Amino acid sequence: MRLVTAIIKPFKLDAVKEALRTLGVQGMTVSEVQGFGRQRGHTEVYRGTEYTIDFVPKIRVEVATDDATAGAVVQAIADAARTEKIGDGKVWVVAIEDVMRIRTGEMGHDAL
Amino acid sequence: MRLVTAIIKPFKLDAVKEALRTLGVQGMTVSEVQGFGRQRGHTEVYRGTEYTIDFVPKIRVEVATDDATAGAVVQAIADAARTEKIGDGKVWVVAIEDVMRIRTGEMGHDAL
Amino acid sequence: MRLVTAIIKPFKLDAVKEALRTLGVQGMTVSEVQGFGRQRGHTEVYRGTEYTIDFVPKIRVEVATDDATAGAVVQAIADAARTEKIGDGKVWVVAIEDVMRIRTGEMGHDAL
Amino acid sequence: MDTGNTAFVLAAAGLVLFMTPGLAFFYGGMVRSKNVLGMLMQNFFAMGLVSVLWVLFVFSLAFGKDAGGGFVGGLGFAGLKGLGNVNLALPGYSGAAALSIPPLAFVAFQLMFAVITPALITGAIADRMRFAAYAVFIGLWVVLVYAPVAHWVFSPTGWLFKRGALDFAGGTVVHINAGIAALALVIVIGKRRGWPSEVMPPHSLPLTLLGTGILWFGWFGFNAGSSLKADGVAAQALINTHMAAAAAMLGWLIVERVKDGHATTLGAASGAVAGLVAITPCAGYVGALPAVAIGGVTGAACFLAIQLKFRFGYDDALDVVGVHLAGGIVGSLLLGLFASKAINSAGADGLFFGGGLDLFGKQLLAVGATLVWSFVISFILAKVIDATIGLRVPPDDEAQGLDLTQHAETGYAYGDLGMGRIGS
Amino acid sequence: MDTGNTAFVLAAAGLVLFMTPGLAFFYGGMVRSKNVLGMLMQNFFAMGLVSVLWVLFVFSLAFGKDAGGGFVGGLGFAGLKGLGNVNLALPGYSGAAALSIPPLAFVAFQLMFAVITPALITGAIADRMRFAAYAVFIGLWVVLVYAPVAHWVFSPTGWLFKRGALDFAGGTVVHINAGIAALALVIVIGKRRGWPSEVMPPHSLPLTLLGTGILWFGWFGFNAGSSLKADGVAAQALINTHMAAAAAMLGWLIVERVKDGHATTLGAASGAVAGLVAITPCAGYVGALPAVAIGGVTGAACFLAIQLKFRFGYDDALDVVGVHLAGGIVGSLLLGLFASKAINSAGADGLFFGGGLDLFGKQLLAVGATLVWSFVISFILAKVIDATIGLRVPPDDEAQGLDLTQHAETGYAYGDLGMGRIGS
Amino acid sequence: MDTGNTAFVLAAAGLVLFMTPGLAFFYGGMVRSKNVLGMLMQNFFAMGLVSVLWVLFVFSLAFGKDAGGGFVGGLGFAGLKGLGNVNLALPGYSGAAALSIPPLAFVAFQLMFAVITPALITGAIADRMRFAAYAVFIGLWVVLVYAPVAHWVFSPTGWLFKRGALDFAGGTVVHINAGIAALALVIVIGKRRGWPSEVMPPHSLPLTLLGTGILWFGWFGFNAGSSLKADGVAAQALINTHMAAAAAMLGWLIVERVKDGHATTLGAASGAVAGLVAITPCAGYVGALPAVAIGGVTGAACFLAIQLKFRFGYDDALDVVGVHLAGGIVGSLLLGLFASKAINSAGADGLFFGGGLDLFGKQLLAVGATLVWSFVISFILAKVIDATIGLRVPPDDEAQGLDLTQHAETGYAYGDLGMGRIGS
Ligand SMILES: Nc1ncnc2c1ncn2[C@@H]1O[C@H](COP(=O)(O)OP(=O)(O)O)[C@@H](O)[C@H]1O
Ligand SMILES: Nc1ncnc2c1ncn2[C@@H]1O[C@H](COP(=O)(O)OP(=O)(O)O)[C@@H](O)[C@H]1O
Ligand SMILES: Nc1ncnc2c1ncn2[C@@H]1O[C@H](COP(=O)(O)OP(=O)(O)O)[C@@H](O)[C@H]1O
Repeated sequence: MRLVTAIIKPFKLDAVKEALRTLGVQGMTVSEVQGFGRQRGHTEVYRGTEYTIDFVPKIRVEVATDDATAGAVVQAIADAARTEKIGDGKVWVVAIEDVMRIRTGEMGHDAL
Repeated sequence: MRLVTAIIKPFKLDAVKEALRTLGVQGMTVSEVQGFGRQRGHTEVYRGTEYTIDFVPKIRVEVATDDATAGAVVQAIADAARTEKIGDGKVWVVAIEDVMRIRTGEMGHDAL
Repeated sequence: MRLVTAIIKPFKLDAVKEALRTLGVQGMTVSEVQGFGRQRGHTEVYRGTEYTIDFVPKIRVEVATDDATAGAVVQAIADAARTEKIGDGKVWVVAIEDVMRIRTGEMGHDAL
Repeated sequence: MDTGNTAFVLAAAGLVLFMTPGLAFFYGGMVRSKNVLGMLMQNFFAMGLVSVLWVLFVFSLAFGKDAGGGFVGGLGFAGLKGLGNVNLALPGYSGAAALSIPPLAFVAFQLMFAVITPALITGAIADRMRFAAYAVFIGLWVVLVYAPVAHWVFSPTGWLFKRGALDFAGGTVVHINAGIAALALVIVIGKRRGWPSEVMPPHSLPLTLLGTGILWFGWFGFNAGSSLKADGVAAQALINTHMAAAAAMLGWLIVERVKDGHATTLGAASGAVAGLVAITPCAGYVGALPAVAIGGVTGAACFLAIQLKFRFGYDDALDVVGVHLAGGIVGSLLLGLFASKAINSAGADGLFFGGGLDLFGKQLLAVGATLVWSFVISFILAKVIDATIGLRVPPDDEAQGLDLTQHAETGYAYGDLGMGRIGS
Repeated sequence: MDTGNTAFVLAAAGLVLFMTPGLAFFYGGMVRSKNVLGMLMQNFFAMGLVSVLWVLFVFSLAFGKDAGGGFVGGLGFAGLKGLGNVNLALPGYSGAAALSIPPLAFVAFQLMFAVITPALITGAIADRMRFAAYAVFIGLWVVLVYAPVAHWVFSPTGWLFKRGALDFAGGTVVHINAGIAALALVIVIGKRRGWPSEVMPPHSLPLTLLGTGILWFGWFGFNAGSSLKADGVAAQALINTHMAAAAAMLGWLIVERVKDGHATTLGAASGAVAGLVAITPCAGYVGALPAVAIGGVTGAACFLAIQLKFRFGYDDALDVVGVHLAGGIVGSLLLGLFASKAINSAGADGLFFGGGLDLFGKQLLAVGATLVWSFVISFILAKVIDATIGLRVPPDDEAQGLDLTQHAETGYAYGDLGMGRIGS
Repeated sequence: MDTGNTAFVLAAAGLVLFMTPGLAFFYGGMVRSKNVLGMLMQNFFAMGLVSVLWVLFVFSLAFGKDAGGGFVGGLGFAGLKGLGNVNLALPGYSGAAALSIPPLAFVAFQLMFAVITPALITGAIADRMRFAAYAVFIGLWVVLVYAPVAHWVFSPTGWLFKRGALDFAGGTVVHINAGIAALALVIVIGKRRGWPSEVMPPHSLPLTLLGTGILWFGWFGFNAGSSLKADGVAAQALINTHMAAAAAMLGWLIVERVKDGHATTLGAASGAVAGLVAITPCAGYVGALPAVAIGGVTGAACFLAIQLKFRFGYDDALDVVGVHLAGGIVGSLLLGLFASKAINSAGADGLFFGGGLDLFGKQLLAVGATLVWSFVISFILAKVIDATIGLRVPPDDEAQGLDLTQHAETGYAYGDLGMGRIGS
């Protein structure tokens, strides 16, 4: 099994979600993160003092999936999240030894 | 070493924490996430416009552990988090090459 | 490729970020988490009722990196985050099969 | 008509109106964020429903021509009939008690009291009551409980007023009345799931402190305005109100610091409100130093009173019983000791000012009568509504929170997760 | 000079001033958190810019000696010249209408109306207007639109006033005026990116309810203060204001509950404000039961009116058109039915009180004149500013939010991520 | 007794009371979220402690029969003895200056000034002061600093008053007094850890803007109420107060925009408050256009003044020195130029109105005397408390925040992490 993790731009979440849905992915977990990278942050000014914020709000999307579909998942996410502007983010894949669905105790493929 | 990651229902966090404690787990890291899956979200209405929210608040629990105890950790989390209602969540296990305790620089088992 | 994940004290984030920068790391992803471990939490009192909070605010730092630099990244983070007080946190390393830069579709090293 | 008094009472009416949102924030900050809208809604809704009922006929029940026995007013003023005439004298408000303001100013001022009194109850039943059941309950409650008790005590033709029981601005009518009704309601509706073992911390103490500030500010209108004149009594009432709040804050914080080791902001807020409650019946009848004493005693007493719910196992979520019932009783009875005709000739002398126990006895009677009537009717109302509509939300709804389940809204959306879709 | 009336009007001026921050929070809570400061800033800035213009010459345009035809005042009072003299009689305020307050009290009271009127527009153009363009727009708007319309309707020397059109506190001058200007502006500036397909939920309904509470409270000063005396009319206006808000809240919630299945807190807030809008022109001219009727009708009507933007595709972001324009028209016209000289001899009798359609016709004229003038000038202003400075922020700035791009600030920083560095 | 004036002063007292919560939110929004309760608590606590001390004996020190030399009042009014008598004339308030309100109304109004003045200091020592040390400091400070200075300047029997120094509502007594005390305290307590290198952004600008709105609203009571009559001077003071705030907002924003490229909401709020500070001593003595000038100058001046702390390295966390001290001095001295007897016959003519430098000299004296006395005593107090109780929290507590370490509470709990257990 594989765990696909993607860091995307927040406003792309819906597009990514729909892309995964159409791919038949049944579930995913998302969270708010802050990214540092090529994309510049922004500056703020409070009473004359300038602050530079290097981090940019991003969304992390995690999808546990079969080895077989992992590649398709990566591709679907990337295609949906791409704006071709700096800061589109990353996708990486990690091997997972096993998954369990807590409710039923099912393991592996059936747990997804 | 193994990294056990669980996505659970928020109100189950205390039960899971206690279960892990009794198992002798010394530490864990938790965070707020949003889950998409079989469990339906909810709808909101603002001035006559209906919004559907597909995501459900969940908690991610991460435990770095020895290979030996990994199975027990998965089981303990699953048992504590189970309500047998849709949305109980997932647990997955990933191999980690090494862990360091920042304070001491200890590696591997001693770092936990 | 490797994914280095570190759990650090929030006020150490800037130091860690700078350390990674000097190491030539081009990007990272951070998020707010809550940690449970040897470091004690705190208690709160509301209208005479005492609550104990076992969790401590932490920051998770994630860096995808080459196998070659992974060790240096771990060391740099640990050195920058160390206060030698309980609660400094952990760093762990996981193998990642591949990384993609969403914007360009580049894979592996070029994606970082 | 006196323009100064009219300006004063109209401004006071505005201040008392502002107290209900203040109460909403005071309570709203104390609940968990999934229930904040449920709490705010219950309070704002009272401003809607109770106001309409008031002009339709509840004012008339409270201040209309006595229907007999000083128990309730007649329906002569239903729809505020005839009250537009600025020279009309309201029943009992004649001679020395004659009003120098337009009757509608009095109607508006009293209306705001009728709005906030049932709203006080919301703190006790937080996080678990069905909105529909709440709406029905307060609608019936203002008619069957608030109106008669207001008539007994506030109307010069009421039986307790005639007996000489004193209540300057609503210790019995407002605070004891709402506090004991809250107790009846929590007994019937039962505990929040997980109480008392589960942690239910306030989600926003700044919101609670905002409410406290608004309440303190508005209470000047509540108490000083009850003089119905911009005179020395009003000035005395205003400074007493402030001093009782201040002293009660200190009293609460001291006990808290001694017992728990910390002086908390929630304690400061709670103490101040307790002092405001206790001084309400006394405001225009006592001096400034007695006001400090009443406040100090109440602050400490209420801190102890809120612990009773654990002893007796009733889930008075935000301590309406501990603060409003306990504080209202303390204030109404201490008035029997501290009242002085030197401060207000229309008042009486309490035990410490040569009046013996006479006034104290009358105060006891007023407190007792209010407790019995309000508890019994409120309990019956709660039982009837529970048996019909049902008082309580289903367990799953309670777990998910009132905001989503009762109002299909969420209180806050700070994050970046734009997670919704239009349409269902 | 009457001290009671002076105290009343000065207090009312304070209450109306407080409404603009209230409006800022009412609107601010409804936008997404990335735009909250942009919204608050637009409102607070109106308190700065409009006030300065007012004393410099706008007051004079509105209430100065008529420059001819009852269309606009002259510049005699520029810089408030001579208004320090407490015995000065303002043009038209003589005889029965003579003021018993210092002219500066009147200037201050009216100033607050001039501040909040353009501020009302901010709700419609939320999330996309350049701050500089906004500043220029409202500056010109108070001069070219607000001042003349205020002169027509409020000044006893204005042509609509002379014709007998009634507007107690600003149904035409404030609400229709701002509402139709908002429509003109949204037509020119266009829709928010993503509207209506993208979800844009309120980021903090407690903030919106705070604004609602402040508005309700302040509106007592707005309407009752417009009597300029602490008298029976003021008392009537105050209770009417409250009753319309209460009834409109209920009206909105009932329709909402029937249509969508839930009574929402945003609905309660929106309904209350709609009622306050509708009663504004009527406050001192109708009785309490008509006020309830006006409120109830408006609450339901505005709930339906806000759906029109989807039909016609204009992005009135926070429903300024649906609430202020619609509510203002409903109120101004219903006054033609419900007005009664029995309530206020300075008023008139509407259709239901034996006055026939005469008043209704005058109300129609006032509404129509305001609609035309305000729409045309506002539309031209918007076009000119768009062609010069540019009304709208660039798409990327709109995506990032007004807080960062217009003001280099973020509204909230709750987290532990101390992510900044000093210096750039 | 005049009911209009009494209604006015009582309402003003309420408005000034409301300013302290307003100040709490203004400051509270600017600190990091881990310190928000610490800030709110310090301000609310002043409402408790200072009020009790005031009635016990501090009012008497400030306004009691002069104990000699116009330096301080005697203890004759301790416990407000005899002040219940509405016909009592307070020392010096006779003849033209005779009060037409109950003495207790005056006591209550002045009480609110005594509460907010030490509260102003909290902004400077934000995030690092022990709560116990704070409590002791302000308790002693109102006795040793506030009471005498109030006597000098406000009491007609005070030495500076007798010399003809003017301070309509507290430029010296309130703002310079608190501002210079804040400077003394920050010098003794030292910088926040990490200042100025570490980023410490405001955690909630909407909260700060809420405070700003409340302060602006309340300041009408502060300044107009200081006329103690609902008359033309009160009207002038009210409009001046508003104009100075408005103009200072614009002044600050313009300089900010030029220097930093953005007009910020925090700048709008800061500028408005600076203008309110500067107009405080002038409110009833100058015309509306001078008020605009005073505001505009102050807005720009204070923006520059807040940069001084970086030059000189004192950590005036939220710019109490830059806004209240600087603004207070600017206003008190500009009064020497802009005062005009044509506006207020009880005042004087400044340089620009034919009065020469006479008044300016008196203003300089009042400013100087206040600066010296307040700085010296405050500095000694701070040193003594530091040597005994200790002014400052331990470094770890400062890192964790005042909310948890001083009050065992957290400001906000929005998340889903129900992470606590009952009991320790
Ligand atoms: N080496 C890395 N490890 C983890 N996350 C990274 C890494 N590099 C970039 N990211 C994440 O990807 C986001 C986008 O990267 P960035 O360099 O800004 O643009 P791009 O992806 O277009 O090259 C960053 O904000 C960060 O969250
Ligand atoms: N394929 C997946 N990858 C990552 N997280 C998942 C996946 N499927 C489900 N989840 C997480 O598990 C949660 C519960 O899953 P759901 O399908 O709703 O119920 P159940 O676990 O009972 O089947 C989801 O909310 C989501 O957070
Ligand atoms: N086994 C574990 N798995 C995951 N996270 C852990 C584990 N142990 C500790 N942590 C994280 O590391 C943080 C610090 O650990 P703690 O035991 O408190 O101190 P130290 O790292 O100095 O031993 C914890 O707050 C938690 O977030």
